[in-house]
Amino acid sequence: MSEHIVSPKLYVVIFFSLMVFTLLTVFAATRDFGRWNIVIALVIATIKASLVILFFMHGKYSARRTKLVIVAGFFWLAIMLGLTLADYSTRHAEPSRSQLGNPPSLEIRS
Amino acid sequence: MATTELHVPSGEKMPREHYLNATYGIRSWLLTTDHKRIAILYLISVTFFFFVGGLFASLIRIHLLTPGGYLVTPETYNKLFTMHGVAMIFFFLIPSIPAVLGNFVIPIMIGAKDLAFPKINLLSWYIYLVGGAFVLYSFATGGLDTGWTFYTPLSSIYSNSAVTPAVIGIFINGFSSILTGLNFIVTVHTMRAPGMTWMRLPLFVWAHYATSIIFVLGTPVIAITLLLAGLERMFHLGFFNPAYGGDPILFQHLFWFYSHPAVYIMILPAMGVISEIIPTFARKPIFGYDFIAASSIGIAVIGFIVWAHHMFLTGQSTYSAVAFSFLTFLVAVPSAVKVFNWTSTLYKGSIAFDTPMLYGLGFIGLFTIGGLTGLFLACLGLDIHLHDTYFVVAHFHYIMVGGAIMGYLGGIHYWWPKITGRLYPEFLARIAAIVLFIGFNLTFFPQFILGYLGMPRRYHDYPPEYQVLNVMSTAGASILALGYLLPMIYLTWSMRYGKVAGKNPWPATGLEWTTDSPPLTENFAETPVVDWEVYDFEHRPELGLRGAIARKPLPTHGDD
Amino acid sequence: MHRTGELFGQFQTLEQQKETATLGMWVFLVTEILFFGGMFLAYSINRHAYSTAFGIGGNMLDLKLGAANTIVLILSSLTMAMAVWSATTSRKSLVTIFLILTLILGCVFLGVKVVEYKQKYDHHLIPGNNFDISYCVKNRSAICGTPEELGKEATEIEEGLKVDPDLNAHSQLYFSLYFAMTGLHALHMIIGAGLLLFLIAQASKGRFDANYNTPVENIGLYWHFVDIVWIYLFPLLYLINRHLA
Amino acid sequence: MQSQMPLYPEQASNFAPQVDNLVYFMIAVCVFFAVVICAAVVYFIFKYQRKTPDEIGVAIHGDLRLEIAWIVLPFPLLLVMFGWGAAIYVDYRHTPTDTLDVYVIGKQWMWKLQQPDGRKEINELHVPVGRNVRLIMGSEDVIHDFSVPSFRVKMDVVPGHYNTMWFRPTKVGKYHFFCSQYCGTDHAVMGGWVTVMEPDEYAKWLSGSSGSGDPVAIGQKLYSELACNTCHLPDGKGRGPSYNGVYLSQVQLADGSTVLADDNYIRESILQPNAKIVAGYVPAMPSFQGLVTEEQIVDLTAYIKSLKDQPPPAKPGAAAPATGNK
Repeated sequence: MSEHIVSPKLYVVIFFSLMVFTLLTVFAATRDFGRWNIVIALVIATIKASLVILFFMHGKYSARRTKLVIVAGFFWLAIMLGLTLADYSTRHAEPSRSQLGNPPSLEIRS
Repeated sequence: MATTELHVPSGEKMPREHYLNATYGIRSWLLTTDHKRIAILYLISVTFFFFVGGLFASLIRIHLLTPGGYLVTPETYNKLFTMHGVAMIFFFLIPSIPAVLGNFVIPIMIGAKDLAFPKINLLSWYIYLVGGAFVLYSFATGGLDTGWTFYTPLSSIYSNSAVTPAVIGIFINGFSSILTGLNFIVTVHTMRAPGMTWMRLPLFVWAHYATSIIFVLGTPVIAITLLLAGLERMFHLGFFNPAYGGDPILFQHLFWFYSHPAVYIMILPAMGVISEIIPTFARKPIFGYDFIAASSIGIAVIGFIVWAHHMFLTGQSTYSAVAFSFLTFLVAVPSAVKVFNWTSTLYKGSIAFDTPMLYGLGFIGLFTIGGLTGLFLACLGLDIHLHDTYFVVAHFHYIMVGGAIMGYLGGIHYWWPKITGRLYPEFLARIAAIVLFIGFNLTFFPQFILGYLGMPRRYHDYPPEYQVLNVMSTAGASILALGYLLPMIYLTWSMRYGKVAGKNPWPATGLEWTTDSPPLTENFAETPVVDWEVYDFEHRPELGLRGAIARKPLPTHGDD
Repeated sequence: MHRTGELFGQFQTLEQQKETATLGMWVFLVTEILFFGGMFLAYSINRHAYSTAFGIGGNMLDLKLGAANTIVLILSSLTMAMAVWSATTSRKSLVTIFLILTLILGCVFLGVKVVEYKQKYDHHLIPGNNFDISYCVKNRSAICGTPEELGKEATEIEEGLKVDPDLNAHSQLYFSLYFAMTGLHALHMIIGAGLLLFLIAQASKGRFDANYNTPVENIGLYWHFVDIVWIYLFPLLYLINRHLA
Repeated sequence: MQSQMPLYPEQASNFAPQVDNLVYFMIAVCVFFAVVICAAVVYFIFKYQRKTPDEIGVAIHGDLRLEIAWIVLPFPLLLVMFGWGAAIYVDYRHTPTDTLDVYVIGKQWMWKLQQPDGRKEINELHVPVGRNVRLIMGSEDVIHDFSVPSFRVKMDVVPGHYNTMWFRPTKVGKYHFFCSQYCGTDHAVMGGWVTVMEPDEYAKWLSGSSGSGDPVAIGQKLYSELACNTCHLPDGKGRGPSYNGVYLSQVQLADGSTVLADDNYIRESILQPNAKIVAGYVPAMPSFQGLVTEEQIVDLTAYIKSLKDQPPPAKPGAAAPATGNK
């Protein structure tokens, strides 16, 4: 396995871009984009994380096998988040407590 | 039954030096980094937990003889089934085949001197012990009555039993699984001998590779889930607590994200064992090698996207339930592929009925029943009726006991000559295998009917109309218990008095059978080179079988 | 197993050994992704359900400290990357210096975290019997912030209660997640600091060079991973819906 | 119940025949596959038994056509199973609009139910035959599950939100219902009976007089029907004190005072259980105000009176477990 040596200059460039994205996300937080707030914050975080993985962690230069391992990790995370959120976001068919109201006097004292 | 005596030459002698006599003393065992010795340490510890869990199981079955349930109080009964589940699942079934048999044979099978990280392997065992100690502490100080599923808020708020140490114990034990899985994955990738290409890997190794994927990707989730439930209990934080607006169903999502794949952690290695046993005792290459290997990976991957089928009646969304039911039916496909291929392997074989083969054939039957009844539970309309009844209990015991434990015992018998260098008494061993098969079916088949009749699980007391079936089940359990004691006795006996086995008593084709029994600490005197295809008897004249022809030299470079 | 120089007995070559260690580390980091993933899931579901309470909870965190910590941690990632670079280019003394810098930055991060936790304790934001989301609004002491800030907080809570009468309960959910997530992250930092101490001791003996640097590289991977977790925690806990005030 | 061993429970709701038909289909398919596999295994192992110790089998490495066949061919069967099951489930999860709504509250370890007109029941459910019934279910503490095997229905009862289920009883009779989700100590006795009645009987029951009979016997029946027996164990080791020998005795209270256990005290203890707490116990009992009629209080009192001469337990309340009661 041939080792790839990244130059310190690139590291510094990456560091400063991370700083820029940090400021950007803090700035974005002071504005209201409605439902896009979460999306913007997460997209910026994902860009930052990708920079760290690709350059600081040498993901860009590592073997195909290592890349597969990294992708698998995030893929499985996506399975867990995605399928669970799919359940929660399609539950509207069930009546909620507010729709039904409390049963008149079934409260059990204790 | 045909007498096809093993053709072990009677003059076999134990090798002069092997891993068991390389060093002596308690330190040489407790500080060993030899995967074979660590496997023995695991063997002893999982056997201990098996008997702890088995003791609880016997008490449960005796208690259920009569509807009133007079043997123990409800609290005690609840503790018994919880502790039975925790001991058996987390401390026996999950580590059994991977940590004992996998640890012992995988490095030898791929021609390595050891696993990639021998010290981490030893560390896994110690982590397992520490986790086990916490759980035993919980059992001893008040027990545990939450069910092995630890559903919140019962476990996090309402239970009065020793939940905290149990949760800590299982959390710790999780890291043992993770490290074992990590070790296997890396070992299979980087430690294969020259010529041991991916397509020459024994199916046992493929099965463990798939299992390790689950170890690595699933176990951290159960760790964090139980940690959150523990924090909720210890520090009044709230994650699933309805009083704070939390959702107890979220716990179930997280729990089953691991615990459903965990079922495959138990069954995949057993399938791997069966895939070794059947070609050996049918003396022919396994039918559809690549399909069996791919189906292992397929089961591991699809197994991760079916978990919410445990939650069809919790108030899960209808859409989600339908999707998960469909995905669950998909898992049936790779499982069926395996069964069909094993069956086809028998066709035109040269079949012997040695003990491992009896377990192998028993496994096919029991796993078929277990797998097919899984379809009933995957089926949404039936699950409304069957969920949380004895049908479920019967189904998963067919998979975990009929499948995983049969596979484990089959594997123990199959590699016993390799592990100890000696043969066990064949006649007794066959009797034990048959007793187990009969006892098992008598114990668990009636439970399918009980479940369809509506008897809920985890009941210390039941309406009298269910008694007949419960009595049958208890009767079967007593036969089953006998079946488990027998191998304990004769295997222990054989370690000293058994006939010397020689390198390859069956004979079988794997790399592990080319080295001494028991092997050297380094496994091989010199690094082996693999120049034959997997499960190939035809081109292995060195096995001494009739009609074998010399093989053409094959390219030995790996394909990785 | 016998060990020949840096080569452990189970391996044939140093290259195989290094490849193995790196793969092992990455596989371990994947388990860590799933480990934190469980908490991220719990967070997502509950934020989805109680966005008002979570927004108000987020506003009670100190944005300045959070942002400062983000910068500190990213800087420590840079120094860690530089330590790895120094090792692979055999600049032995630089390795030690960069490792020490990384350790110092890590400790700064943890120190700031302690300050933040203390603040939460003073503001009665630790889940449990004493938890009261409007404690600071009710007791306007200097410890809680300027009157102006508290005024904003008061209107925010008032507005929040209109949408979500169970605000106090639901914000406990938020702070439970806050403490669990940042707490486990901090635990990883502490473990990382311990590993750094070990590396520094080795590096000061000049053990790491272009031939042998696997420990630096792997612990570096771990450190960067912990940084990535924070890169997600920061916006999720501190930033989202901050502007609602 | 039936004297011989039944193989399936009674079919007493609209879902029962649907579920049973599906199960017959599944059993047929599964038995077919199990028999084919087992027959093949048995045939092969006898046909191809090893003849000589050094014999080897015929090397057959596989057959792509076979593999594809057994992957593809069972697939339509799986789809039928899936679709059929999903159809029943979707029907079950979509409640019709014309239902009779019954509220169900699960509490460790009893069920409280309330008819649409406000009539309350404990561990009993009366429903008219032929009407669609919807159960709206919540939990006071942990997760429970309301399960009626003869109706082939069940649903978890989860704290924090309501789950609903529905069914249409089709046969008059009395059927078991169970708690099917493990919920702690007395999970197994947290059940009762669903009584399916002719509509006019149901109407009569709603306007209801409970018949006449021996008050002690009726009281004893109420003692178990209202689940008093889950806490007030005769040996005093439950969550509530024993009834044995309590009538007209001096009872030691938690605040140090004593009280004469007369009829009024018993009535008060049923309706306002937390007014006077017996020493050694925690206030855990729910009020039965509105759940029992005056007549039933009289019957219960008669039963407690009948236990006057039973020996009281030696150390009352020695082991009152402090359940995490909110």
